[in-house]
Amino acid sequence: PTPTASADGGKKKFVVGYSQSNNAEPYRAQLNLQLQHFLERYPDIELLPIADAKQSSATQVSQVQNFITQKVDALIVSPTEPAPLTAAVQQACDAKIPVIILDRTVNTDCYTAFIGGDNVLIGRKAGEEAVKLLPDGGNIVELRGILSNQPQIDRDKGFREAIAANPKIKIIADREAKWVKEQATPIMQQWLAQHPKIDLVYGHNDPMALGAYLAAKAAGKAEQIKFIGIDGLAIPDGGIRAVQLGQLSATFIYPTGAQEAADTVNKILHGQPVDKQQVLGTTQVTKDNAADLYKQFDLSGQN
Amino acid sequence: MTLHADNRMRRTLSALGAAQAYIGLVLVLAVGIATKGEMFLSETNLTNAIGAFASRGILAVGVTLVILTGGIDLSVGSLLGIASMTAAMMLSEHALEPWQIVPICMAVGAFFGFLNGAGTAWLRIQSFVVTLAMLSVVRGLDRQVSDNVSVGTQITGPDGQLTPQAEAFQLFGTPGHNLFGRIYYPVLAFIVVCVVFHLILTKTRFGRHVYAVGGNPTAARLSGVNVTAVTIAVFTLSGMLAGFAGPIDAAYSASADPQAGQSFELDAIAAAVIGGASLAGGKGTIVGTFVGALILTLLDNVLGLNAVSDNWQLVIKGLIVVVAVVLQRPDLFTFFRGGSRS
Amino acid sequence: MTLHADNRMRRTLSALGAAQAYIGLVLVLAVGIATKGEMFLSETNLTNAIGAFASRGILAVGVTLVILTGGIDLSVGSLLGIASMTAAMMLSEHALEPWQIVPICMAVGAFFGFLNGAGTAWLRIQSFVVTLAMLSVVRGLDRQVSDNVSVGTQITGPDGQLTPQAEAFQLFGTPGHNLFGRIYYPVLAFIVVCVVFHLILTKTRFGRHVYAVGGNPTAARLSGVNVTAVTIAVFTLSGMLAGFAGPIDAAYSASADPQAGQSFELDAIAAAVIGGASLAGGKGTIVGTFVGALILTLLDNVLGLNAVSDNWQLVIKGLIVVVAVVLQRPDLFTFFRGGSRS
Amino acid sequence: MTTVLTMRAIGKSFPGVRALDGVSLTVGEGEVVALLGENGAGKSTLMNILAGVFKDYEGEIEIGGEPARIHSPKDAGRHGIAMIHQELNLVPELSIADNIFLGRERAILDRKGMEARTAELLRGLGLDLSPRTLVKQCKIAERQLIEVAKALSQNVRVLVMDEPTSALADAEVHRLYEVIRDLTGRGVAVIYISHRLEELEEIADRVVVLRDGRYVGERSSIDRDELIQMMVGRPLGEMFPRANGGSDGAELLRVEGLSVPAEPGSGRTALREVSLSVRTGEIVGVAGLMGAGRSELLESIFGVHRAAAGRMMLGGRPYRPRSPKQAIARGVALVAEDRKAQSLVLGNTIGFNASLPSLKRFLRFGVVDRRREGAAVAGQVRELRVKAPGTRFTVGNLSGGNQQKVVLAKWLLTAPSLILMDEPTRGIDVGAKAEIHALMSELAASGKAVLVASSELPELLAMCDRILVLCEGRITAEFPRGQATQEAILAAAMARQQVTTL
Ligand SMILES: Nc1ncnc2c1ncn2[C@@H]1O[C@H](COP(=O)(O)OP(=O)(O)OP(=O)(O)O)[C@@H](O)[C@H]1O
Ligand SMILES: Nc1ncnc2c1ncn2[C@@H]1O[C@H](COP(=O)(O)OP(=O)(O)OP(=O)(O)O)[C@@H](O)[C@H]1O
Ligand SMILES: [Mg+2]
Ligand SMILES: [Mg+2]
Repeated sequence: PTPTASADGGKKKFVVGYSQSNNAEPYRAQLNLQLQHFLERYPDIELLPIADAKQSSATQVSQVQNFITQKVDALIVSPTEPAPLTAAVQQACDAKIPVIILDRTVNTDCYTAFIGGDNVLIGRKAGEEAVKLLPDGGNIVELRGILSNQPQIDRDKGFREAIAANPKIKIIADREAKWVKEQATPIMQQWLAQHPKIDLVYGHNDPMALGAYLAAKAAGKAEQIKFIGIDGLAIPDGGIRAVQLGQLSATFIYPTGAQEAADTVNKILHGQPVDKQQVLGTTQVTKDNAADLYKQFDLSGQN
Repeated sequence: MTLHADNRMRRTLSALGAAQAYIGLVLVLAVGIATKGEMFLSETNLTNAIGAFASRGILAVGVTLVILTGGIDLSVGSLLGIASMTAAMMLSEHALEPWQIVPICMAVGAFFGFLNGAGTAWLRIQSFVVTLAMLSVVRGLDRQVSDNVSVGTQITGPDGQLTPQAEAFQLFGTPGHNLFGRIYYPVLAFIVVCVVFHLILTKTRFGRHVYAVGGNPTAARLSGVNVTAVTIAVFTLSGMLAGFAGPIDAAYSASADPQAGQSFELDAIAAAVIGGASLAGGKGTIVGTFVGALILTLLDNVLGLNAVSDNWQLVIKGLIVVVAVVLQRPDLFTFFRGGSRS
Repeated sequence: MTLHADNRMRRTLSALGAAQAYIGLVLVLAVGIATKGEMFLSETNLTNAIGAFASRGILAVGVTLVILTGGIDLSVGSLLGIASMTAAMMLSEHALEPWQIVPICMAVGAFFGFLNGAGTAWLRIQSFVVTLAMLSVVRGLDRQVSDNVSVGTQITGPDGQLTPQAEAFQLFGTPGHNLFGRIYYPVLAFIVVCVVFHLILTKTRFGRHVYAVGGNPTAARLSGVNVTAVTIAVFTLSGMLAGFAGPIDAAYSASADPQAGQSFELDAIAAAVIGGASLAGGKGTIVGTFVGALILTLLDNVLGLNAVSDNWQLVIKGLIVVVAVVLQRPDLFTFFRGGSRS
Repeated sequence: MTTVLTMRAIGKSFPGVRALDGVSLTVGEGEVVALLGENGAGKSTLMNILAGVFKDYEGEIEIGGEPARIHSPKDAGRHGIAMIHQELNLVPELSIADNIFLGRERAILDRKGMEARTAELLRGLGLDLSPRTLVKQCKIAERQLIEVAKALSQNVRVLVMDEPTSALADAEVHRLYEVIRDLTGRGVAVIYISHRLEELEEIADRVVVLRDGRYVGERSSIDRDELIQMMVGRPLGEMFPRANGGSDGAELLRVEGLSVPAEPGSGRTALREVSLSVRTGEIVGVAGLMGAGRSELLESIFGVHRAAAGRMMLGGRPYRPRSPKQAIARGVALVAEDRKAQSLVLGNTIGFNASLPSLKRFLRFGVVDRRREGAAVAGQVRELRVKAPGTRFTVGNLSGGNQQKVVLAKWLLTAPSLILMDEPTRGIDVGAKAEIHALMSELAASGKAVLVASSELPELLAMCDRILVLCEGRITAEFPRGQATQEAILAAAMARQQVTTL
């Protein structure tokens, strides 16, 4: 493709549209921030203001359609759910707009690149860490994300696979806390009242793990219990800091893929080949590497 | 001033008043045209914009009926959800034809709607409570039957191609699939629903009774209107329409998510209320609701096309809704002449 | 029957009727005790359960005021959100003392609440629309100021210890932090708010005016009630209470999330309505709202303690709410004796 | 004469109230039977049973000799019973035509037919309104006539009219008589409830008297004193007890050149350069036809409407009320025309309503002193003889007349110096009416000023020291006591001015 005229006139720029499923999740806010940051390296690419679908697939479909209408040069979509976005992505593809799918898949092959983490893998890593933390076995409680969300399903699946390694490890309770810290706290309070022995809390994201931590700390049991989260955001209120502070035993960085996305967009726009499937690994955050990782991913000073 | 002239003026004023009901919409359209011109006005864009809202628009029609009787229906989002799940399951597990799926979904919606009506009319619980409870109950059932897993509608046969049923089902609203290659079904369905219920409300006995029950239930009862039956009927119809919107939503998303329709009720009620329906009952029209729905969806569209940042979108959307409602007040002129307050 | 006996019977009946308002609560308590006994009744459990709902309970009190005047306030969740964000930012960026933070948050809430009231009373837009718009506007502002990132309240100084302000801030509701080692602030705050507003509604002229405005605004105005002022006041108070609840919510999760408070308005309205408030205005009490809030939160607690699956929780919760409301009807006996319908 | 309707041993109880006990009633073809009784005697309840308002009651009903089971308004309609209810029952947001045919429409509306028939009915009642006019735009009197039209539109055998004239002035009342005579001529039985005895003389063939929910007796010849004795169970003194008029008190209220614009669509009359004065100790009446602007005048003095021009003085000081609140603070009270819509919070108690404007009096440290409040309310309620089980009784369940007394109690508790009364005796029984008249006299005697608008000319003539006549928002005449006659007042009330402006 050739660059179209940009709003500030003069130099030609590529216009990129980006639809994010929900800006208000810290992880996604971080992804947005990073993407903006990494795209700044390419002066001939202009990122339109990020469209926030606010968790609504219908909104996101029309956002994608809007971008098609505006004839953007490339499209980045971070889908709310796989299926609903499929048709819209197909439409973009039919309109010959290259599409990069971030984080969650769609049910069509008609996209240019997928960049995302592997939630089953991350779940498995978390499970392995749990096995390591509980060598003599023990009782685990699991705080789930919204039950129908694919990451929830995958993070649960990988985790259960991994802890099967030690039959003395049992998940004694699990409930949906909808990814929300505030919902995790009372659930954990109830578990503490019901189960005299809880050895480890597995939260599908850091906020839920931290919500449980608050409850355990209040009950004076934070020391006996290990907490594992996922996401590892480099924000003051995020998981990396929580590991540093010893609140979480470990968290796993759910890669935003922002840097990869920026590079991929650039390559696509300049006609260079890209990998269609870019599955990203994860990094375990421990007390030892937390400070470094925080520095590495902290963007607060850069925007 | 002669009586004649007075009459003429009054008629002009009232025509103006009627046109004024659309000022909010005109405003949004004007901004859209001014900022994005052809792109905004293109058939594709408008179809996309209205299509995205169509299922909520259909809910809004049902909710309008309920609001007209002085009730409220918070369960429509959940009912849409379970209907969309029903549709997806009928398609994937029983390979039913689309024309078989729609009546089943409508029956499912109508059933729960009937329960809403029964709770309101027979148990005489405030409809807010009944339908809030129904919102929760139906969502729970929806999640239970689906096992918390979303069910896709793009069912492929052994040959790797979509089954004929799944192929046909796409016409219910999967973006890019049009009837006769041109007509986008959700938009058509929304418009047809509006027309049908507009006619029901304005031309039939039932319509008059709906207004009467909302405007003055005692008077309605004393005039021989079966208030209980009307109440149950509007909730059932609202549920039925939510059931009708279910397959559209499923086709639009090419899947039924156990969370589908969540908080749609707020959009639906907002469309009705922006269109002039009074939550006190007895006041409102389908035309108004249609206009309200258009305002909401086109506003989203215009802000999106203009790439307004989403945080500011929330702010601007809220402000414009208020402005639109103020401009649409029938008594705008007298109001700003500083008329007395009652 | 002699007049005497009749009187006595009537008194008994009315006492029974008053107790009956709590049947829903008694039911939930009974199930809790029957299934979980001591564990359910333990001070810790009850404190935890009520503490988790306290901020929504406080919203419910404000919403009750608004509902009593015949309005509705959908913005309280967003107002709580921005107040909690304000609290967290005041703490993290300006290191203000808790006792400075609370009035600031209340002022922020009251400001937006005032705008709600002004829109309702001066522009005479339905409060549903005004507050729905405010819900959107304030959420947008909240997200904008926070840059969509949650802000923690556990601020550490250079020594790695919590700052004195952050330490003190925890007393607002971080689990495990009690006043005088015993009293959990959110529960205390909720109860105090209930008592204060119960007294305001029952003992003061303003309280009477609130009921009058909701019961018949025209009659209220002709009786010398400043309907506009009362309307603005209730919305302002509701906003102020949401502002008051903000720091509690922030302390509870030790952080302010840009999404905090989302859909709390539904819980708050539900508490009021389950407690007997009528959305038509003029009917409802703070005691009722308190009972409604307890029903909601203890129900959650009982279901959770009994490890009911998440999906069935939704179903059962909906059903029990309906049952509770039916049992609490003041005219339950006459109703089931097949009394007249009005 | 064949009997059309028989009601036998009818009884009805409400929680705490035995409203009817063993009442029987028969009505013949083409007969007009009047029901008479004090407020709360059970007249409306009896008729509501006939109209199917209540599901349960004791006793039997026969129509045309056949037993009839009437448990819903539909049942009543099937038996050819139509009722004009005491409290107007129209749907404000619907048009006149829609209201008239409500409950009896065809499945698919026949708009044309409905509107044509409505226009015909309205014309028959002398109403110059389009059938498409929304009821909310109509005035009270118009609404009352619309109710009549609605009843007439049905194929009735028995027509019940519960105080159909309470908001009507003489001219309309006479039109209604014509309609009734026309109906009875065609064999329709009419049951007519009114507190205006002179109406009964004119229209009723027979009067049935109820007292405390029981049948007391009936008379075919109408002898007022006897009827009153039957109603109240004791002889009543003079009907209009105001001895001699005239007051030489100081001028309390002075209105000069008051003009108040009408809002389009509100159905209100504009006031044009109204001037008047009221002295302490004086009762001044305001007469006029329907829509003359009487209510508008009283409401404007009470600060409900904003004046465009003019000056007012109250107690020698300038008076520019911008709200009822300010008017009340200056010692003005308004007993409004429509008690249900304008005066009472129907869902609340007598006590709540009665003390609402005077709460300030009962404040102690910012808190309402319930004891003092309760005592004051109870005292006032007792003085006005409100028939209710207690002050915590819900106002909406009181009979109409007793509701009106609660309104009066409420204003008396504010200890006003100027009392504006808009149709103060509307729907009030003779006994209570006499009490209210006595009260007015007493108020005047105690140095208060009273400005009263009424559609009952005899009332004005007997009670007032002076009578002002309004026509189309202007004062067209003023008569001192003694010089006023019905004829003179009517002439002034119809003195339409040629519209020259604009
Ligand atoms: N719904 C109700 N609930 C309780 N009491 C009622 C109800 N309706 C009427 N009553 C009571 O029944 C009695 C008879 O009332 P009704 O309205 O029949 O009197 P009425 O003769 O029509 O009086 P009025 O001349 O004032 O209209 C009154 O004491 C009244 O308070
Ligand atoms: N907001 C309103 N909407 C509709 N009608 C109103 C409104 N306010 C007042 N009215 C009507 O306007 C009338 C005011 O009466 P107006 O002063 O014009 O005549 P009036 O001389 O008092 O006549 P009458 O009392 O016999 O009806 C009232 O009857 C009332 O029903
Ligand atoms: Mg009566
Ligand atoms: Mg009047």
